[in-house]
Amino acid sequence: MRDGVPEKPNEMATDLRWPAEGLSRIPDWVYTSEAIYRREIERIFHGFTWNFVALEAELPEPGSFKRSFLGPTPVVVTRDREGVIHVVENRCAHRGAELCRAALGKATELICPYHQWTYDLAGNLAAVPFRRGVQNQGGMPNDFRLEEHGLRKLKVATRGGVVFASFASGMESFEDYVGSEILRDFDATFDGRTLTVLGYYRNTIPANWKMYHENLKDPYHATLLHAFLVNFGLLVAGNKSAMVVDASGRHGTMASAKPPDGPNVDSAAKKEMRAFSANLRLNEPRFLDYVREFDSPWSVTMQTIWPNFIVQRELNTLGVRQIVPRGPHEFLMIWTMFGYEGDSEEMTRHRLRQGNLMGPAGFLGIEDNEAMRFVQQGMDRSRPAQSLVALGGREEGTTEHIITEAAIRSLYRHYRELMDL
Amino acid sequence: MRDGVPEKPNEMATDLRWPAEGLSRIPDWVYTSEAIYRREIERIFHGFTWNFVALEAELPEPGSFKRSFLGPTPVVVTRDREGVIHVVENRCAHRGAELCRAALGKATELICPYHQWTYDLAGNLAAVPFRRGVQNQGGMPNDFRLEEHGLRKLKVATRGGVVFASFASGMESFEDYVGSEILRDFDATFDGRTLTVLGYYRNTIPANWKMYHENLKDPYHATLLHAFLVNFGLLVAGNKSAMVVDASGRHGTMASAKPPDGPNVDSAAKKEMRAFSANLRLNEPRFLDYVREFDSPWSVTMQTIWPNFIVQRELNTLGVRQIVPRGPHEFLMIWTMFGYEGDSEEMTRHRLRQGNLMGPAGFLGIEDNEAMRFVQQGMDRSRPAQSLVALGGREEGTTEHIITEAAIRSLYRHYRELMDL
Amino acid sequence: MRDGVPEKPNEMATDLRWPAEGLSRIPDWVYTSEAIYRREIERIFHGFTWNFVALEAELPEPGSFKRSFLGPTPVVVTRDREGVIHVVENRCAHRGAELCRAALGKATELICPYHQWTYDLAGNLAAVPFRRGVQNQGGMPNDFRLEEHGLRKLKVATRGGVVFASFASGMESFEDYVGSEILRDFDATFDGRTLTVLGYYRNTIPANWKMYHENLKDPYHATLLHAFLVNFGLLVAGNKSAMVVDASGRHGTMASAKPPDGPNVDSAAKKEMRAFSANLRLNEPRFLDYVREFDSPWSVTMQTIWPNFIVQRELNTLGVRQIVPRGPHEFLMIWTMFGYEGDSEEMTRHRLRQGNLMGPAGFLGIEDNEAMRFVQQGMDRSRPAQSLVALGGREEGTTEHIITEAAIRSLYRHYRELMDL
Amino acid sequence: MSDGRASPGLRELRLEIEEFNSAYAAVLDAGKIEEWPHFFTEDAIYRITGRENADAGLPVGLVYCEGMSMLRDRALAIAKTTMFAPRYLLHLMSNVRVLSSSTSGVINATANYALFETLVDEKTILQQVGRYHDRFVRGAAGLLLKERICVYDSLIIDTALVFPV
Amino acid sequence: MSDGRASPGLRELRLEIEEFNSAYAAVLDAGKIEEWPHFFTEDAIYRITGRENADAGLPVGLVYCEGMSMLRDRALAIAKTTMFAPRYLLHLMSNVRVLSSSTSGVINATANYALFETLVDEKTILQQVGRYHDRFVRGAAGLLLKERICVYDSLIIDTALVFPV
Amino acid sequence: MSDGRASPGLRELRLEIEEFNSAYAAVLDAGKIEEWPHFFTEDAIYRITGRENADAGLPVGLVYCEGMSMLRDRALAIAKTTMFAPRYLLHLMSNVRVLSSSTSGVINATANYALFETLVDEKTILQQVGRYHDRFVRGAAGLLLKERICVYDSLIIDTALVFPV
Ligand code: FES
Ligand code: FES
Ligand code: FES
Ligand SMILES: [Fe+3]
Ligand SMILES: [Fe+3]
Ligand SMILES: [Fe+3]
Repeated sequence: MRDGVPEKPNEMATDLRWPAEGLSRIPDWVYTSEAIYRREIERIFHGFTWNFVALEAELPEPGSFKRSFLGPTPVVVTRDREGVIHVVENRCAHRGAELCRAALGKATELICPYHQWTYDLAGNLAAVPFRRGVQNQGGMPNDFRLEEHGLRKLKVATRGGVVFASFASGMESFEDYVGSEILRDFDATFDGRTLTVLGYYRNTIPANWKMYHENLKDPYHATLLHAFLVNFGLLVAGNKSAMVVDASGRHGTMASAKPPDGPNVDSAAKKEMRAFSANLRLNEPRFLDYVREFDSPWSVTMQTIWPNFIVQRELNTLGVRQIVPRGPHEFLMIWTMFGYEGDSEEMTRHRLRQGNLMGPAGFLGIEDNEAMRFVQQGMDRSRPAQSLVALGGREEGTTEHIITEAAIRSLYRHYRELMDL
Repeated sequence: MRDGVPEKPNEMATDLRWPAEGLSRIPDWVYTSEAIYRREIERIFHGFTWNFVALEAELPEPGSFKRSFLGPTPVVVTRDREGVIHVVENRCAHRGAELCRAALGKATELICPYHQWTYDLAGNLAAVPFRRGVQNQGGMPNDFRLEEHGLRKLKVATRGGVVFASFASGMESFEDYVGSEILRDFDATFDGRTLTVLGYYRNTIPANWKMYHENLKDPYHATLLHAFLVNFGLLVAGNKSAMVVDASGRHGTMASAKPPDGPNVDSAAKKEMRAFSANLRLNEPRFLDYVREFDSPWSVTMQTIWPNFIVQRELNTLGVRQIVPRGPHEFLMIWTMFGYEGDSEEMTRHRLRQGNLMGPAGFLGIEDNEAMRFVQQGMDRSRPAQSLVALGGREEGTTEHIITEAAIRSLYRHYRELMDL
Repeated sequence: MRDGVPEKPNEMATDLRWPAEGLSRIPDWVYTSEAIYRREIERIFHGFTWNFVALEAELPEPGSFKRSFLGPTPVVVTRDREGVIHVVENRCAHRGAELCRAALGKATELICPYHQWTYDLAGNLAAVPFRRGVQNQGGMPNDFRLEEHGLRKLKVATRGGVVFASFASGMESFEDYVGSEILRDFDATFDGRTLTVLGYYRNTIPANWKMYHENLKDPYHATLLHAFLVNFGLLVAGNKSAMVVDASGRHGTMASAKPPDGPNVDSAAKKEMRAFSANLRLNEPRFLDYVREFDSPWSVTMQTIWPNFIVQRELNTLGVRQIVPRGPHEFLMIWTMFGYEGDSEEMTRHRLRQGNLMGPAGFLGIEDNEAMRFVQQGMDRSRPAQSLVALGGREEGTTEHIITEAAIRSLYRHYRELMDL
Repeated sequence: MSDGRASPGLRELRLEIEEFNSAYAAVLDAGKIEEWPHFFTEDAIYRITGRENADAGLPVGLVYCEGMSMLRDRALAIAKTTMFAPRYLLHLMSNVRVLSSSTSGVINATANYALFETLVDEKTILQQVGRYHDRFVRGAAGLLLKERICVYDSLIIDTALVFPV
Repeated sequence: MSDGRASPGLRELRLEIEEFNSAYAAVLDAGKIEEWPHFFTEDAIYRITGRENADAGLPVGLVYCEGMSMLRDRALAIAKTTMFAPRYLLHLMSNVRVLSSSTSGVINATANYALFETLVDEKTILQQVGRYHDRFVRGAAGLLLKERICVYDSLIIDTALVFPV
Repeated sequence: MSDGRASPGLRELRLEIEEFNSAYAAVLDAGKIEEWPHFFTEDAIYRITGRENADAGLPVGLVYCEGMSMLRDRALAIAKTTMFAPRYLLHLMSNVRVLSSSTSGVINATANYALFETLVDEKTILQQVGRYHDRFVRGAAGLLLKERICVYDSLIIDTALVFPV
């Protein structure tokens, strides 16, 4: 982080009671309290959730492995000799070393550097050097069982080439977890074509991790914050769009259809949008073209799959994003941009050109990251207060219009239950 | 801060009981405890105090605004169309964004970048985009009242071109707050001439914010720490000087008169002051000249106006300093150096040349900042203890001599009452 | 530290109860808890322990002084006019400034920069400027006694040119504190020859300070982590070696004898050591030569003297290491490398060349520091757990073989008693 | 020489590139982003990518421009439409190396850079360190970039990288 | 060229200024502050100020010296009277640009710098990054500074800036 | 000149040393440690030590190599036997100064450097800043280091200094 976060006055005093107004208010302390953060790790990231950890394309062959995170917790994703994918905690069973240090790689086994305890790719302890000692001295006791000291194994689910993991046992299937509505748009992006990784972005955001979900459940901001979208006709209040929310309220799909015939901003809307300025023109508008390739009415879908996963289908530029929380005041974003096997070189370059929209240097990405930083600073440095979530009144769930905060209210209904708040 | 402050042993153990010796001792924990710091923010900075936020000269015209702080809390100071000055909290009423990002500027309204909620220069919410929704969908509920969702407004007081603010309602006047004695020297500096800003310095000091007050209520250090003053005859124990304290004990004026006929160090004093070395000579002594321009017997007055304001009148170099606390272990100092409208170019340059004495690179400023760092490190890293404030015995309040800590005792009498310690 | 340490989930929840398995397990929280750390400072570093602070060679003459630390607490080590060594806390009795700023130096007295209170080299307050005030005004009260306001003095013990200090009164002698077995190897290194300082290394390790002790009580790692030792025949499982533990369990000596006739790795051992690769050859093997100069059967002894001291006698390269804890997650290591008065220039260069093995850029030092970082990250970022200390079964105390964690168990038996855990 | 030390023949080019880079830095540090495209050829490639991508041959770019019109659009968007907090930027560039100068007139060169960012009321941070991988050609007015790939070591961007590097 | 790339004619000057700056850095990094005035003319102006002041045309200086005697007094005060903790300083300077060289013999130039400060028992910090705005003239022994304005981006000084930059 | 500004006669050498240092940095930043000894003479001395040691005349080195075989052994050990986490390194070098060039052909020079280190999933840190104190001689293929003493200000190493500087 930049400078140390100033102490939030009164925080300790706060009794963590939700405001009487209910879901139309969110108290600052959900974004600033260490106690709340720790409860989130236990009940959400380490609880009954499916968390994104990898794309199968990142594990192309037997022996491929990837360092990843589940919440803030380091894990390793592996593909074993039989091609089966495993997710294990990145912590040696001996003295606890975070043993896997490389971001990606190939190996026949996982070896801890400190004393070279060796695990197979499923996380089973395979060998302990000098287990029987030397010259009949030392070594592990006779009652020591390798099988009792493997790496901690997580549950794994995959769909469409995407790998999820959970610390919880008895998890429902990924499909039941996200529900059919979310699944439809998920499947439109992960439609069976093999994915090819185009590269990575990584960035921290000095804000609470939940704000990233809120930002993508807040269609209202898109038409106001993102002057680029407005001026170049990608999204205008009044265009066909929807904010889909699953039954549980935790997942979402922000969807919109690019108006076929360019910008079409009615004058009423114009005067609401300071961002709009009629005389801006791109030199290379074609980089915004939408090449139809998906079985979907939407040209853009941004999916938030609780708690750590985002699927970006922005026209033809595609990526998944992983949220790695680092305390209440900061999180890490890991972006994996991808295309499909069989993309022509021109199509790949089209995706890359369109990539200028997104990411920590993207025309839209810059603005969202900056806005979240501003909000966290407001929470951290102002006198304790609450934020207002009243757009669209008390409505919750899926909406077909964008001047609403219904999806944020749905998320917090779920959150409060989970967190006993 | 530089390296993380090591944990203070036993701190948690401390039961925050003041030493039996009373005001002749100050326990370490007033400088190191997070709990004490939070109480200070609530009871002092957010309590019944007038806090410096700006000079009117920084807001020259209608529409001028300045980012500022009240304690650690960001505020915006504005001048509206009618020229009235307002101070509002820098936090959007919608989702809480710290909306004003520029240090200084001009605007006709305050617009939050996230969703462009728009406030007038008095902080009233003027517009919410798509408040009525689009095509009769969404928007704010009918019972939403703009007037209930403005920026939080603070009380404002101005005198002599200096702007103060308070979160407390029912504040006494600034004049009553500081008292007539302090006001006299305040008015000598802010004597009705229009101020012209000459520039800014900013620096952090890795020390508790209260040390800055103590340093300026401690005339004893000046003649010992500041060899420059001693060697070049600006201040010598025995010169005419005073340490003025207001009735409440919280404000102060450290005053001294430059001996007309250069250094005049009696031999008794000399041997007490290791700093003194007879053979140092400046090449350009004129930069220390004092051009009489103030209705005051003093050539130097340093005023500490509780809790966040210092007025520096050091010969002809003038500045105000704002204390922005950042936790118990660090604070930010913001210096605004100024002159007066109508100063000749030579007079301005004289003020600038004399500026070499003060600020984070000033001959005196370096020494005070270093000394405060040393003291905080002592508090943070030594075994828990207390400091000794026994110079001048039990005397408190105003003194005409400088070998005393009376003003520090007066401050802590006030502080202990306020803080229930 | 690098990035802020992510919050350890559940830590606050932890009830600090030791695992039922006893000494064969160590819970994460001894390495991560702030509360445990504070208790360590009070009971261990500030308690009944002898702590390394200096070598006499660093204080060659009357007036020599050295800035040092006892645990995290800054102290000053001085040699007075009579040549007597004193250790005082580095905190002025007046306002608490950390007064001594230079790492090493010469002085006739200790002067605090803030108000120039002056202490003799034994820490007695010698002078307070203007103690009697000026012109009969101010100054210290009449009942002020210099002798009541000196620097806090510590107990001092020296042996073989090594200086130790303690905050505790009524300490047993250093000899009784370490015991005869540890003393034997200590005396083999500090054998009466005068030490000559060859230079310093300093480094932080982002790990809990106790891991440094564990690393040097863990002979098992040496033959597995340190491929250099193995490949170039300095240490191989099966060589003559011992892990000596004193009666209290807190001190240790890891000792080994370099096989006279180079590497001699039995094929059984080879297959256990992945590090071993038969075909590596040094261009300059002579830098590993062992020149016999010590009255000891061992060519290498690494001594851990609780709580902050390590003596390195690695062949002919010699050094002492001081541990300075900085919270649970980081400590500072200060290395003082030395030789003996009368060393030939060639012998000095031999020591310096062999120095490539140790220190933060040493072939072995790099590996230990990295390994400790990995372990702390495991503790900090994984789900709460415990580490396994089962090598050698339940055996404790001195062992003649290296495939054991007996010495670590001995240390934690002592630690749990001391800490009431 | 095998370790790629420049022959004296390339020294003049190296000095010219240093001057080019200093002018380039001055334009960016002054926030004159709309002048930034002037340093490139019509068909220029500009890309900023992490060392992990460069090492793995992955084509993605934080910023990915093909040709002058995309460079201009990037400048336009940042200058006219993008919301971000005010900031100061400062570049330090050093260790320019000319790797080759072909008869075709294409000059391959690299340079190391550090980018420092300062936000209002915050301390200066090191936003990134990296290396330019450049291909220059000579235009009427001097050198122009036919390709600049900015490969940064600092894989974790702090919040946002607003301006080109 | 409009973007101010130096003409080859100015290259020699640029190289000479680099050598000047390296000598200047060496003197400051060695703490030889009493030699520091040697780099200036008798009537030299030396000022250190934040970019916020420079941009707003505000004249204040953290350090503000008019002429050799004030430079000497600054050196004297720091060397002989000022109390501060011991520290190491190290400058990195780069991107020297010669903006103009007038017939009157005044050379306008800039350079970027980073100043690193290390206190006893503490980690090295970036004390500031900034840019020199210089006016050189040629003296008997080579270049001399007629004016050096140090404009720093790092508006927030950490504790104190003890030595000139 | 007393303040040690280089005479123009030494300029060519300075430029040559800059190219040498850039090639040296490129090899280390690419992790090609086994090529690193190529920059030295057979009898070269290489040492990395803190400024506290250098100032006090203490001979110790974090790395201490006498002659090519010890340079090769250092490279071998780091490349083949030492365990450490993967990392990126990047050097910025500047302010090269040629102090003297003797008839015997030994060139004394210095340069300032900053070394930035980036670990997987962590922010870039400043591992150290320091100064090279060099003695060059001219070999068949150009300059070679007869001695390089790396004196660092950043006395507190963060964890480990794995590669030479
Ligand atoms: S910590 Fe992993 S093998 Fe010992
Ligand atoms: S947060 Fe300010 S408008 Fe929404
Ligand atoms: S604090 Fe040491 S003399 Fe006052
Ligand atoms: Fe957005
Ligand atoms: Fe002072
Ligand atoms: Fe080891």
